[in-house]
Amino acid sequence: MEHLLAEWYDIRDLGNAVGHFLTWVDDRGGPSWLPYFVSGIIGVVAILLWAVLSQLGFVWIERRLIGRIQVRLGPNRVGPFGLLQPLADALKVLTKEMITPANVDRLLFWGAPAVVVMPALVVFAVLPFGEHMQLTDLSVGLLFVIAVGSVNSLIVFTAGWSSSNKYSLLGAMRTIAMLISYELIQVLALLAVAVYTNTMRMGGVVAWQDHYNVWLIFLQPLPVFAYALAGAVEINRTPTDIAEAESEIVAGYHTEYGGIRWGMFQVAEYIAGFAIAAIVATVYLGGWTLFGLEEWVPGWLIFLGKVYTYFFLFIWLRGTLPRLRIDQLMGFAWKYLLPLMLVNILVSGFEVLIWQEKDLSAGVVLPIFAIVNAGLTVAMMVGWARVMGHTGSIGEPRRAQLISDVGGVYYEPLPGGRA
Amino acid sequence: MDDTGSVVAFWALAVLTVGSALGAAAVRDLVRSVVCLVATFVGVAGFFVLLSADFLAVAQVLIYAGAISVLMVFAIMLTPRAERNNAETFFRWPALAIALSLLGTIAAVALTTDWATTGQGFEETASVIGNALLSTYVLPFEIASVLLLAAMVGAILLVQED
Amino acid sequence: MSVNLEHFLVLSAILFAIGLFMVLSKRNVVSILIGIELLFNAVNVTFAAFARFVDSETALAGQVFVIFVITVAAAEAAIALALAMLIYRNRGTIDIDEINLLKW
Amino acid sequence: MQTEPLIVNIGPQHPSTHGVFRLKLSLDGERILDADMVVGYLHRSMEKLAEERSYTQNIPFTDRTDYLAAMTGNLAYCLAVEKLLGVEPPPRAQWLRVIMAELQRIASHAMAIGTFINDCGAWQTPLMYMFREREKILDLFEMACGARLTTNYMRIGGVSRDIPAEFMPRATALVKELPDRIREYEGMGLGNEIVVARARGIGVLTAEQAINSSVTGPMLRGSGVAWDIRKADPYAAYDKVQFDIPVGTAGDCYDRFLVRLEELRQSTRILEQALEALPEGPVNLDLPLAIRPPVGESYGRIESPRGELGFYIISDGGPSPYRFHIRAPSLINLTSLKEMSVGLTVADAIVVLGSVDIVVGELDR
Repeated sequence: MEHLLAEWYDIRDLGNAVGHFLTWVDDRGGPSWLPYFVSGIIGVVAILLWAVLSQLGFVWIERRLIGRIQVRLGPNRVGPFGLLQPLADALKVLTKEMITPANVDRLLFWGAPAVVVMPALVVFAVLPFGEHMQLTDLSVGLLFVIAVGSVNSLIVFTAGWSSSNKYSLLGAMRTIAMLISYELIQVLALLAVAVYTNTMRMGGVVAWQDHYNVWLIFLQPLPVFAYALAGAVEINRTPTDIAEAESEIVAGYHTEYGGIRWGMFQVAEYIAGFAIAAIVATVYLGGWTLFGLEEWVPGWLIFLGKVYTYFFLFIWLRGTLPRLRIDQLMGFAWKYLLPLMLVNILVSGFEVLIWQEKDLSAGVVLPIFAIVNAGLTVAMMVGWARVMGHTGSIGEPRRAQLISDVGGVYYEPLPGGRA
Repeated sequence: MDDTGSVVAFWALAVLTVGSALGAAAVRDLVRSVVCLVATFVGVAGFFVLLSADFLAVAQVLIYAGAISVLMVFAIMLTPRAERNNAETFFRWPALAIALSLLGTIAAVALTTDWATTGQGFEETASVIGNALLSTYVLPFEIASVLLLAAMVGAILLVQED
Repeated sequence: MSVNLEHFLVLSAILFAIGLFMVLSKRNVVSILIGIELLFNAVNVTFAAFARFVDSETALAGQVFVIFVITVAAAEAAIALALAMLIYRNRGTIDIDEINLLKW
Repeated sequence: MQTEPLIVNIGPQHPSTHGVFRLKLSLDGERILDADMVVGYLHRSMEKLAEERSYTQNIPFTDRTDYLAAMTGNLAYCLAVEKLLGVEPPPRAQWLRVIMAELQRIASHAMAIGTFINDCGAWQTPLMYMFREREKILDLFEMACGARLTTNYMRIGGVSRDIPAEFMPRATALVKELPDRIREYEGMGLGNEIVVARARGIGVLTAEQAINSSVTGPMLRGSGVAWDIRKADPYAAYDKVQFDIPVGTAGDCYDRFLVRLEELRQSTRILEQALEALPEGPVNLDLPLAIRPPVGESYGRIESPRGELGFYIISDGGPSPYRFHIRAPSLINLTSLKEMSVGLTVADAIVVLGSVDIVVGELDR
């Protein structure tokens, strides 16, 4: 490790400082496992701190931004510009009573919020914040993030089931149904990435993008879209916040939770949101690299910039879009996205095959692939939508008919029994 | 495998896995039993990591903890509350005896055999497994895919209403 | 202190015994399925342990086999739970003591 | 397979029931087998209370039935009593009534559209936009009568007081900017694929069903029946203004939404004409506060934002009504809820409920 390290004060990669500290620890003697242990602790504490601080920050940012979107001010009373609002919120949540309703399965009801943050946090273990700022570069990192996400669904289900509340139960069932569907989409999206980069290491994916100086979003436009949607499904953000649809099932699986237990779900949702944003930033947006700028600007700042920019999208969507119905969302996954993703993997495989067999130079083929894939994505999305019989809202009337006399009946049933 | 980390991890995982497996067998409520089962699956995934089979570990979490247990939860949810117990039949004590004797036998065999062991772990398993699946084991691989398809069609047919 | 093949073998034997106990003694079909999954997992750990520890030409064959086991387990779980649903639908119970049409 | 339906109570405390209304759904999974509405959680016995008070004292009750459209409530009641008395308010009062009623219609429809998109799952944004215009209208009400929500502005024989001098410029400015705002709302709702997907083909009420269940207002017009009391039985100064009746064709939530949007435009059109035509003169007949109408009965009806709002009053010649009955459009529109929502999913039921646009204060008087 040492030969890669720059000086400890080189903050372009905080891994340098940690590495030097570890060598220092190692030089002092002591058992061989100590540096591993210490580095693990440092990594975990750093990720925890970062996650919690980002979350606090984004509570304020989200509320202000949504306020801005909704032509109002947002929190502006606690501290300058309402900056202390997240702390006030946190204090409120901490001091509220945690109600345990009668007839709940107590063990599971208490257990679920205790572990719900874990899967979201564990994802960060394989994500590189910088060249050396990665807890572990698992050789199956791409699959790991999906596997961990799938555990989340089970915890959410446990929470909903143990509440012995019908809204919670509906929310829990919805979560499970959606997550099973969209897990498939996630796998297919990241599989296409593995086909291209020939590795499942997160570090490897970033290195590949750095090496060819291209972000995978240009080569894989469809999977980015699919993964973004699947991510929104996983973290229950509009337009896919079906599992905790406020207007339908009150708060879904966490209807019965109050106080800090509810807070844990909220924290988990935020951190899972950061995790999705970080995965997209790493896999599709070049991670901590930015076309050579990482030589000058700390890579972790670039990475965080990308993560936050992507998270901003979530906020924007939340302020803008209504919610889909669950059968629409599931139908979209199975009937629409799944075939397209399969085609996409085939196409990616062919492209990689051509690239390798013909031994072409990357500078030539990658732009061609990018254009081909972009064109193909648009063609497939529009074409398949047409095949599925979707004409969009273009055919729908935009104005009611205007009648000047009373008494007439202008009723016509919708064509094709679209009820 | 004699570094302290591995040893500590092994024992911790052993406690988690065996404890939750016992829990799955012992708790009265079926949903809790499934939750225990998930903990067991996660523990086994941990063992896979220890055995430098990280692809298996992830597949384990993805398929067992993520899919099979969800399937079980669904099956439990679709049956009424009265059917959600985890009780034994009269066969409890004989079953316990059989299980314990089998455990004894396997343990005795395992401990007395002189295994030709090596200390080497694997570096990158995913790509090697992938290559093996599509070269040496391509026939089983295809059979497995047909099996999955058949299972899928079969499951749909079985539960189809009238 | 170290961890050897024997540790893993004994551990998987324990898992196997628990699974076997559940399969043999449980009343509920879903409980029996839980037992079967424990059996599969015990076997998988054994496979992976052999692949890791035993000196062999084709060391990763054990891991490949685990993949197949997982595949079969997924198929098995789907079918078995569908069967359980079917039994429940036809017989109104998933208690194996009550499911005795083949008994005479 | 023996299954039993899952009974889910939407309400009485629920984010989307717009008050304390309870919807009892029998579900098979997410599909609705039966929808049962339980009303009465907000019953305040107004109809009985009104029999103990004088005719003028009853006007505040009409604020509190449909609290999102207090002006139209006042108007309907005053019309009924004026019919009983056989009096006609002065022209300025008639025009002021039109102005107030149309402002109220815009405010109420804005709320309806906003909450409808909210029920489709939007995170408050449309509602906040709608509130922007609604606030301006409420400011105008405050100018005219000092109250924003429960206005108590109409009087038997006119309105309670003349509008202040600063009312007209503010109102004219508002009417000028409204078409732009309405275009904005239209983009927010109709330009949004998800709203269309959630509302199109959901909660279909055929023209026949609508007529059979006495549905009125935007719901009836959404089902393709061109019916508007402002044209069919003109009151106040509605016979002197030009406007059209927007009708839908399919009778689904989307068409009801379209009708409400278009009604915003038509109300703006009426407001333009009314602000232009507002004559000078007295605003009230200056009837005594304690009136004793002759023995008889009368039914005053208007087109409230929710449909036909009628007040049926029987007088025995005494100082207070012998019988006081409100034909509340919310309640009668809601009776078709079961027809509209059986077979849909829980999520749809909420959208259907949103498209009915109930006000619980009117549901249970």
